[in-house]
This record gives sequence, C-alpha cells and structure tokens, in this order.
Amino acid sequence: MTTITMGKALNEALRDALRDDPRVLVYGEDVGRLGGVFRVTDGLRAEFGEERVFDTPLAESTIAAIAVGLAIKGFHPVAEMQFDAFSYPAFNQITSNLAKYHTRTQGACNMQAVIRIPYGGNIGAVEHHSESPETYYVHTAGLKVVTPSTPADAYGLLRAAIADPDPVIFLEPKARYWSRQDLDLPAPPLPLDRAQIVRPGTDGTIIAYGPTVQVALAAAEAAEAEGASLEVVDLRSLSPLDLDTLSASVRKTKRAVVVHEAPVFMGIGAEIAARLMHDLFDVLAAPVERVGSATVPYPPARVEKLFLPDADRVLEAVDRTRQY
Amino acid sequence: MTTITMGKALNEALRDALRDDPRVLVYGEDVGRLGGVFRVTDGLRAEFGEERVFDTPLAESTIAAIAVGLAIKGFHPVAEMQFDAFSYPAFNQITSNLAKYHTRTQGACNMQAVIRIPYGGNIGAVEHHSESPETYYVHTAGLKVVTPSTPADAYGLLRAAIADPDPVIFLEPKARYWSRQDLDLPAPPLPLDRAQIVRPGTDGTIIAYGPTVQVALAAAEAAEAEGASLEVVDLRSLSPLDLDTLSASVRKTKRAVVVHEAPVFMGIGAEIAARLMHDLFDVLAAPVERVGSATVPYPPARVEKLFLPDADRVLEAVDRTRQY
Amino acid sequence: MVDTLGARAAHDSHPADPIAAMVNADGLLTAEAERAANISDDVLRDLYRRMAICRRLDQEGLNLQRQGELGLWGPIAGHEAAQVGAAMAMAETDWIFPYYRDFAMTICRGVDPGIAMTWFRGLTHGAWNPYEHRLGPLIISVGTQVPHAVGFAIGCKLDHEPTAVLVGFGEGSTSTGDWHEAMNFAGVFKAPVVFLCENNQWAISVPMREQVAGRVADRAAGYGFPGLRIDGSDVLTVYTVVRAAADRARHGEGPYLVEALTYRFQAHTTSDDPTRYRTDADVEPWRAKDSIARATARLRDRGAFSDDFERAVAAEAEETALAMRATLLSAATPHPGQAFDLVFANPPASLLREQAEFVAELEPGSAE
Amino acid sequence: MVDTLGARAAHDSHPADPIAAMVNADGLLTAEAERAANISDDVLRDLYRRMAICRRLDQEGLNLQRQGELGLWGPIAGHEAAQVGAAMAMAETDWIFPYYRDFAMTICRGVDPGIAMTWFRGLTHGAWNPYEHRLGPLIISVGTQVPHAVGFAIGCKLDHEPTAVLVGFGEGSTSTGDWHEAMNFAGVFKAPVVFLCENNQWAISVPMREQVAGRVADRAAGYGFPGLRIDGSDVLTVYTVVRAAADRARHGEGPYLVEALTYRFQAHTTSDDPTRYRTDADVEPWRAKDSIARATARLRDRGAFSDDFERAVAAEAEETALAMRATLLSAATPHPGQAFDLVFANPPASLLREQAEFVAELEPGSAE
Ligand SMILES: Cc1ncc(C[n+]2csc(CCOP(=O)(O)OP(=O)(O)O)c2C)c(N)n1
Ligand SMILES: Cc1ncc(C[n+]2csc(CCOP(=O)(O)OP(=O)(O)O)c2C)c(N)n1
Ligand SMILES: [Mg+2]
Ligand SMILES: [Mg+2]
Repeated sequence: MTTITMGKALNEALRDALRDDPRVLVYGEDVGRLGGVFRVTDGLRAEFGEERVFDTPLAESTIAAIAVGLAIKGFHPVAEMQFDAFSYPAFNQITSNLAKYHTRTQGACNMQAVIRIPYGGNIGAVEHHSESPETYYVHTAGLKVVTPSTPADAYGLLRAAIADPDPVIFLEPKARYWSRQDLDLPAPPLPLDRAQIVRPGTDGTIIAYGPTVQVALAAAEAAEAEGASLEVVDLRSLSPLDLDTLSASVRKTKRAVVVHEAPVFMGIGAEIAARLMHDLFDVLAAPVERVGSATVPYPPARVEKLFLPDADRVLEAVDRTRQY
Repeated sequence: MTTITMGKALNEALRDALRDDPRVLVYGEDVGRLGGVFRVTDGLRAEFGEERVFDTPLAESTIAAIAVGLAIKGFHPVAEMQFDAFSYPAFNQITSNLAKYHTRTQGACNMQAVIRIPYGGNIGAVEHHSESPETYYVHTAGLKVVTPSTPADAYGLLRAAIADPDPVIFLEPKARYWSRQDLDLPAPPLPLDRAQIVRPGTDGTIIAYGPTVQVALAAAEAAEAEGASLEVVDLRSLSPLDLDTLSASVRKTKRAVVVHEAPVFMGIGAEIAARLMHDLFDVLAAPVERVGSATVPYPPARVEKLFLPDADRVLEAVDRTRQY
Repeated sequence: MVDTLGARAAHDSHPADPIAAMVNADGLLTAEAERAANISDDVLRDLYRRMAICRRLDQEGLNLQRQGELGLWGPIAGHEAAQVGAAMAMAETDWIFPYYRDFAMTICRGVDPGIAMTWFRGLTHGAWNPYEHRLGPLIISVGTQVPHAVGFAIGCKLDHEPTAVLVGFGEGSTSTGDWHEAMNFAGVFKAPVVFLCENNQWAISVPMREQVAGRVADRAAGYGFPGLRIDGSDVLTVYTVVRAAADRARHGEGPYLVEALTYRFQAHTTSDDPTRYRTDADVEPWRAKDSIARATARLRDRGAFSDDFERAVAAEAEETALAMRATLLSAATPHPGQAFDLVFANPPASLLREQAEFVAELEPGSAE
Repeated sequence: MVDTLGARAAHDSHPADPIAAMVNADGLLTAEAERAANISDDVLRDLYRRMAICRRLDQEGLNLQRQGELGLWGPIAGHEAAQVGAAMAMAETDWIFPYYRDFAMTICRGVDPGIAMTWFRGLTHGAWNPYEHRLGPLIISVGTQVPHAVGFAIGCKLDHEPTAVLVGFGEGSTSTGDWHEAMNFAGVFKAPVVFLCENNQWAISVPMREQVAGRVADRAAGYGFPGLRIDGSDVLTVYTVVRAAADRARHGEGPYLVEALTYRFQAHTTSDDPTRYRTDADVEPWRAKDSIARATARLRDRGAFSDDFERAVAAEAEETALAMRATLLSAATPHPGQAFDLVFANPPASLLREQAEFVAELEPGSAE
C-alpha cells in the first residue's frame, strides 16, 4: 500500500497497460520527452521506447483520426488531448468517425481506442483550459464516456477503458491530479457503466462525478454535522448513465441534487433530473435540483470560483429539496 | 399573398437582407453558381454579384472562422454549412471563437454572424446528411440557436438572426424545405427568444420545433378526433428556451410531451423536461414524456422512419401522460 | 480551357525523384519509362476490361437510381483510369482507403457490385468487411479518411510490415484541414502512404481555380516528400506511377502524392444539376481524353486489341450489370433492431434494454 | 545543430519574387537590399529601443509570476526581433492578429503594458479594444487566429481599403488544419495577409523536426504565393521584409508567408520545465544570434549607437517595467456579474434574469 496521486495512478495504469498488452500505444502532444504537461505519461517513453510512446504534431483532429487507422490495424491507441477545449478541433473525427466506424463497418472494425482529456476548472488557468465538455461527447451515440474521482478509480477505469473494444472518452478531472489515496497496485479494473455509492445516507442523494465528488462529500459531511444524512453517488460513467443505481438511491432518499462544473443548461444534470423525475415522479418529495455553472463562457481565473459548485451551493440546493 | 415554400422564404429573406443591408454577405460551399444544394441561395449571386455572394473552398472550419474576421471588419456574414454533420469540422471555430469573441474583446467586437445549417432526417440520404446537432450548439454559451417550422417563421427568424448583433446558429429543417404556406412578404421579423403556441388546447402540451412541429400538429389533430384537446408549442428558439411560454402552457394543461428527432439521451427534451418538472412539480398531473431517436448513430435511409418521431409515437406518449 | 499541366511540372522541383522522371511535361508515361516498366499486354487488357465493366456498372447505377431503386448514385465516368489504375497497382496485401466516389476501386478489390450498391440503396452504412478486401469503408465526410490511412500506415510501419496504403480523394478534399494534417503526419512519420488526388476539376459546382490555390502536386514539397501531377485519364500512366510510388513506400522511402488530372463527365451525384454551373463546351475537351478510348488505342498500338476481345468484355460487362441488379434488388432490408447491434462490440446493458423496448414497440407481438 | 537555412532557400523556387531577392542564403538582408530599403538610423534605434524595453518587461513578467502576481507568463525572449520588426513594419492603419506569445507586438501597438498583463493575471480574457489598437485579442487555441486574419483581410479587400493584415503564429501552429485552410483561402481570394511564422524551434517540448515535415516557407508555393525563410533574430531583416510584404499586399498582390527562424530562450510558459527536453548546449548556439546584441552591432556599424543612448533606453525600460507593475497591481478585479454582460451585445431576457439571480446570491444584501 502506497500513497499516490491521481496523476500517478493514471501513469501506472498506462504503464501496466503498455506492459500487459503489446498493442497499446500512447501518443499525443508532449507526451513523450516531457511526459505530458501534467506528467501523466512521465517515464513511459524511456521505458517503452519511441515506437510505443510518441509525440505528434500539434493537430488534434489527426490525433483522433490516426486512432481510427491504428485501431483498424489492430492497435489499441491511447491518445491525449492536452486540455478540454483542445479536443474541439477533433470533434468531427471523434463524432463522425471514431464513434461511427464500428457501425459503418457492420461491426468488422473495433475502435479499441481511448481519448484522454484533462477537463474542468479551478486551476487558475487562462481561457480554454478549464472547460467541461462532457455534454458534447455524451450526446454522441457510439462513444462511452467515463471519469474518475479518486486515484483508485482513475487506475481501474483507465485499465478497463483501454481493454474495452469500443471507443472511450476518458475525462480526467485535472484539479484532482494531485489528490492522494492509499492504494495497492495493480487495482482491479472497474466496469465502464456503473455508478458507485461513495457515501451512504438516507435524507437525500447528491449525484456528482469527477471534480465535484469531493465537493459533494464535503457538503455531506457538513450536513451530517447538522443532523442530515446525505448519500453521495459518483457517476463514474457519464455514458451510459447507471440509472439503476441512481434510481435505487433516490427511491430511498426521495431527494436528489446533481452537481457538475459544466453549465446547468443542457449539462448532464438535465438528463439525470429528467429521468429521475420521470421514473420516480410519485416517489420524490421535491423536484431534483441542479448545481452547476452559469450560461456564460468560462470566466477569467480570478472570478472562476464564484461560478464553480462549492459545498455551500450544494447544501443550499439540498435545503431546497428538504424544505420543499 | 403568394404560396411559397420554406426554401423560397429563406431565399427571399437572404435577398431582402442583402438588399437592405450592404454589409450582409452570403457564402459557403456551392452557394454561388449552384444556388446551394437546396437552392436556398438561388439567384443571389446573379443579383448581388460575386463580392457579396460567393463560393468558398471546401473547409467548414475556415468558413466559420472568416465569419469572425469579417464580423470584426463590420460585415454581417451569413455562412452556409451544407449539411448538419458537415458543421462538425467547424466545431472548434464556432465554440472557441465565434461564441466567445464578444466576451474575449470585452464587448468591443460584435459577432453579427449567422451560420445556416440544414438539419434533420427523413430525406432518404446517406450517412452524415440527416443529423440533429442542436445539443452541441445549445450547450455552448455565447450562441443563440433558432429553428423555424414554417415558411413565415423561416423568413421572420432569418431576418431577425441576420439583424441581431450576436452569433446565431440557424437550423433549417431540411425535410420542410418544400413545405408551403400563403405568405405576404416581407413578413415581420420575429423575436429570437420566444416560443409560439401554434395550436391551443387544454388537455396536454406537445412541445416541438423544426421538423417535428408538423408531427405534433398531426398528433393533436388525431387526438381531437378522439376528444382530446392538445396544445402545440413551437419552440422557435432553442437557446435561450422560452420557459415562460412553456410553463404557462403546461401550467394550464398539466401534461407535456417534448418531441425531437435528436436522440432522447441529452436531447433538448432533457433540459425542458428537467425545467418543467422542477418548476411545476406540484402542478403536473404526470411526468413529462420525451419522444426522440434512439441512442444509436443515425440509421440507414431504408429504416430511418422507424427511428423518427411520428404522430403515433407522440400520441402514445400523450396517452402515457393522460393515463398516468 | 483544359489545363495541360503547363510548364511548371511538379517534378521540376524534385529532380532527384525517379518517379517524376517517368512522365513527360503532359504528365504521360514516357516511351522509355513504359519500356522499363514492362507492363504486359495481359495486364493492360485487364485494366481495359475492368474500366469497361465499371463504366457499364456506372451506367446501371444511373438507371437504377432513375428507376427509384437507389436513393443516390455518384457517377464515376471519367475516373475509371485513375481508380482502376491505382487500385490494380497496389499489391494484394496493400490496403486502400477510398472516398465515396471510389466505386471502381471497390470493384477491383473484389467486392460484389450488387453488395457494394446496397450502400447507395440506403440499406447499410458499410457494405463490406474491410479486412476481407483490405479496403476501408466509403467515407463521406470529406477529407477525413486521409488521416485514417496515415494512421493505418503508421501501424504497418510499427508492425514492420511491407505494406503500402493507398488513399483516394478529390481535389476539393485538399482544402480541408484534415488533408493537411494527414500530409504533415505522413511526412513526419515517413508513413508508407500513396496519396491519390482524383482531380476532376469540380467539387460539386466549385471549379478547381476557386478551390485550390496553387497546385495540389506542388504541395507535397512543403511536407518534404515528392508530388507529381499526371494525366489521370491514361490508365497505363496511373498504374505505372502508383505502382512505383507504392513500391517506394513499401521500401521505407515514405509517402508520395499523385495528382491525377481527370474530369467528372456526369453530375456530382444524381441529386445534382450540372447545367447550373457548366456547359457542354466545358466538358467537350475532356471527352477527347476518355480513358477507355485511350486504353483501346494503347492496346491497338501493341497489336493486343481485337474485336473479339472487345465483344467479350462488353458481354461480361452486360452480364455483370445484370447480376449486380439482381443481387441488389434481392438484398434484404436490415432488421431495425440491427442498428443497436452495430453500435458497440461490447454494448452496455442499458443499450440492450433500449433495443429490446424498441423492437417490442415495433412488433407488439414479439414482446415478452 | 542550428539550422542555417541550408542551400534550398525558399526563394529558389520563386525567382520572380523581388522580396526573396532581398535576403542572402542565410536569410539575412543583403547589403544592397539594405541600401535600397533606406531605413534611417532613427528607425533602427527605435526598433532597438522597443526590443530592449520588451526584454525588460518580459523579465518583469517572470518576476511577477514568481511573486505570485501572475497566474502565468509566456516569455518572449528570443522573439523580440520578429515581433518588434514585424509589428513596426506594418502601417498604422494595418491590422495585426497576434497569438498568445506576441506580447511585444501588443506593446508596439500602444497597449499599456500593465493593462496587457491583466490577461496573464486572470482578470480578463481580453485586455484591450481591438479597434483602438487595430490589434486582435491574444488567441490561445493554436492556429485559429490565422483564418480570422484571412477573413478580416477579405473584408478589407471587399471594402477596397489599402489595408494589410499581419498574423503571428508559431511553427507548431502550422500543423493545424486551420492554418492550411487559411493559407488556401488566402491564396484563392488573394487576400492582403502577411503570415508571420515565429519559428522558435519548439512547440512546448516537441522539436521542429518532429513537428514540421518539410519546411514552412516552402509550403507557400503550394498555395500559389511566395514564402521566404529569414533570419528572425535580425530586426532589420524582419522589418524590411515584412514591410515589403505588407506593401505588396496593400497593392493587391496577395498574401506572403514569412518564416522567421528564431529561438525560445526561456521555458514555454512559467508552467513548463524545459530541462526535461533540452540542454543548455541546445540553446547556446542561438544565444550567439541574440537580437538585441545584433541590433546593437548594426547600430554601431552605422555609428548610431552610443553609451548615452544605451543608458537612456535602459532607464526607460526600467521605468516602463515599474509602471507596468504598478498598473497591473492596481487593476480591479472584475465584478463577477460582468461575465454575463460580456456574452452578448443583445442579451436575451433570460440571461439577464440569470445574472440578477447570480448577483443576488453572491451579495444577499443587494437583492431586491
Ligand atoms: C466535410 C464535408 N463537407 C461538405 C460535404 C458535401 N460534399 C460532398 S462531396 C463535395 C465536393 C467534393 O469534391 P471533391 O473532393 O473534389 O470530390 P469529387 O466529388 O469531385 O469527386 C461536397 C462539398 C461533405 N461530404 N463533407
Ligand atoms: C488547439 C490547441 N492545442 C494545444 C494547445 C496547447 N499548446 C499551447 S502552446 C502549444 C505549442 C505551440 O507551439 P508553437 O505554435 O510553435 O508556438 P510557440 O509556443 O513555440 O511560440 C501547445 C501544444 C493549444 N493552446 N491549442
Ligand atoms: Mg472534384
Ligand atoms: Mg514554436
């Protein structure tokens, strides 16, 4: 058991995948010599050589596109997009090809590829480095989309994503890269379509993922001090959504708050709230609340915290469901 | 009063805009000589010359990007993307620049630009020609997104979109290009943020837009024969949503069904259902139902109709709300 | 009107490129290069035969569309030499990544024409198994297949396989960002790719001069590898040049760009109306360069063309067209539930549940 | 190690390009061209002065970041000649579209350095009014500003204005699809754009040879306009060549690509650690080409450099740095509600309502 960061857990997952499966390739901008701007690929090029871990030109569309070609050739590419908004130049290749190639070849070609995307805010960065692009990928049929909230999940989900025969958008909550956990490695792979109850409770359910799980847990802890028992569910998988787990929790607690950094408008909270209120219409004691960012472009670093969900805003939302 | 098609109404709106405002430019692939693959720009090059109506190379990203440059220079560009899925190569320019340039220049540069996108299915086309990309644009703060369902609305919304100082994604329901209406032109411009009740009713509200308004009206007509009075709301604006009009309707009818061609999962129905059930939690007699496509890539032409909403599927959803 | 390749042939800037030396200023194989290439009469006859059959199938595509049996047809007339010449120049173990118009490449790769046509009938998004024919699916999103080919070629290199990859695209496709990114990647990784630009002068209604600044072939130099403009209506030139470029790639010498000048004689697709943007007079000069007539002339020069041969090919073409029609019309409509089966290799339970509900709703009787 | 432009200078393929004739095989202004250009001592002194001030401000950026006053700083050391030379070569009525590293262009365009720095402090996404300075905002999404410049330039042409547009970008940016699409559009529309590639050998950790297949300057030929690789550390060369290219553009002769070879002496940004990918020995040869030393030498040759002048410039630089710091540190944090004000010129009522709620929640007292 050692204490490791999420960044290191991801690094170990890549290392173990490269070691266990000779078809795995890791590439992207600055992933080689530099080890990635967040050091997630640190040391991999030295260990596995330039043929398996390599830098590419600055061209996200083709970074995604060669994943298609390499997957057809039987490789298992793991490509990195340097930051969330820099995955947008690859949008057409991801949406029109990576997501549809299996369908287009009548199942003959597996797109066993992972696109890693550090995402989310709260790191004091300049424009384009703090976005939450999950809606764009989640609405695209043919992609699986997952995101971890802890080092153990990061390891387990990334191993499973690389081993899965389908294309996985792997969203890494960059503000959590330095979060730590005691961990035995290799940790077990995790299913790609299951949510996890990370804190049991009875009076309400907070649904979160990636960077907001910690916020939800802090809110639940604060609520406990005031005598309220809140359950926290970590989605882990954003597409598909594990509605069985969500429904079971909310059926029990009768209240739900969804928390994400993305704008509320058309964020994943919309789908979750719509489904929960639809399926549990007679069970819910109050409407599902959503906490997220405003309908504005991601604001400058000095004011970003005001737009991001924090424990206070989550607790206010919980209160709205409890005082309904 | 003449009977004109939606395609012609759009053509007239472009013509009148070009005539009334010397800063308006119309460009895209095949919009010049050919008049567009749907003939929406027919005759405009001959009338206004190659400097104001021009063909571009096949490069959607730069088609969107020069709209940014031209808008800074004080032009009012109206760019065409040839089909829905061919707007995806422009995704980064639309999302990272067109939507954010006003913010980025502290309000100094207006992005008075319109991106016209024919969208939706039901035309028996090959891959990429039948998609409903609205979620991608609606979730992007900084864009206004509208879509007409009739020739009159097509004219009125397009004139308003061109005159508006902000970037507008103008979605044209391509299967409705040949729909006809008696119309006096020029018709009045329409507000870009208002829904319209297109059929009043008391027993339930069908919320539709673009290609599905006709489907909703057919369903309402069929329901009337069976003694049910359904209200039909045409969203017209997808971002922002006119929640006042939606709420007022549903407050009255107590039931709502949202209908779109896009997959249900993370379609606009999610946001509308979440908002309506949140705001009218105690008013609704049944959960909000959603009718849309499945969570699959758009299917081949010979089976597409099975995936698209039709009056039957809408009525079944209405029945679910009435028999709840 | 017809661009005769002009004086500034791309090979001028690559004096060291032996492939460029194979063609003259008109982009045609020189007599010397023809001798050196030593292409047998049988091979040339086979190229002729394939072009003639494809032309007949193309005509049948138009017929089928007019008769309402196809949703769409994208005519290839004018592209036969480029497509047949290039496809047949590749070794069987090589791969081809086609664009939507590369029907003749598809046929050359052994796909049953009637099955290939199901794509245009709206029955499927992909009519063959790429591994069976070493042939990617038809790609519609313009230019996006170019970096797929480069990615695949990088994979071949990583596997130390002597495989070359051919990728087809129109001159309009060279305007896309993906095309450029792929060219640069190919140069950086020295990937074994032959880029084949089927420059047919038009991208729907947009003429080449409004589409391509400069010349396509000249662009290769900026990526550090050679490019060559050739006469794309002469099948022997296309075959010989592409074969040499593929050999070169297989020998680790990196990518090569071939710009095959040709013309689209018919509409862009059956949805198009070319009278809106060009006249018969525009088309006429190109008809004189017709690929089948020129292959005939080449065979006659060699004394390898006979009336019997011509008749036999025509009969085979007719038979193939009939068989294609029969196969197409008997192809089953896919079960709608199939759309769900094809999304993932490892579908999540939620999608299988959605599929079951979908199928049950369509066929109320079948629901449990 | 240092690429000395080699034998295959881009102008070889454009013998008719008079601008190419201005530089020698090392990309340096020839003595003859210098005489012809007739750049006065005062202008050269002003270029020196601006470079020296910008170098001092760059150092202050590093200091401020280390002191926690900036979220990020992107050093420009090594780029002074390219940025100052190019910016000052443009007429006042011309426009400039910079990339994130073009701080010296910003200063040359009259933006208050302390205001410019608010961007790096995280106070704003855009620190100046583009119309006031004829200067676009800093663009981070690599390559995306290049087609903006082309669009703007097409607009200038449509307005029949004799305006030239300069756009800056790194060599890494040339790998993006947008860069290519913009080059092609510029060629097709003969847009009055000067493309300035600040080729500093690195895109973060990726060296030029793994980034750019072929040579950037050579790519222009494929778009039908000239490209020229020059010594980007010699401000007089940059100034003279860019001025000529802008003149040419203003006279309707179309785009021009200048590849200014230079080096990034510092880290990519303050978040970067260059020791992971390069050594001091890699950097050393480029230090010998330092732009300020070379401008000093040029001025000395002309007898136009004195100790007094040097001291005066140093004093002005020091003063400017202090003023910059003061302005920066006193800049107000924007009201958070401002984020809503800046989204649209014509905001919908729903957004104003959201803003009111947002502000009320932040400041419970202020709610009505
Ligand atoms: C990204 C994208 N944009 C637009 C289209 C619509 N479109 C289909 S073919 C075509 C012209 C392509 O021309 P070219 O590449 O020269 O090939 P050709 O059809 O002439 O063989 C266009 C604009 C598309 N399929 N994909
Ligand atoms: C589309 C995009 N992808 C990735 C990045 C991250 N990034 C910022 S700068 C940079 C390198 C750019 O190199 P170059 O264009 O040579 O400019 P330089 O920084 O050397 O001046 C990268 C990869 C980005 N900003 N935008
Ligand atoms: Mg073409
Ligand atoms: Mg660089």
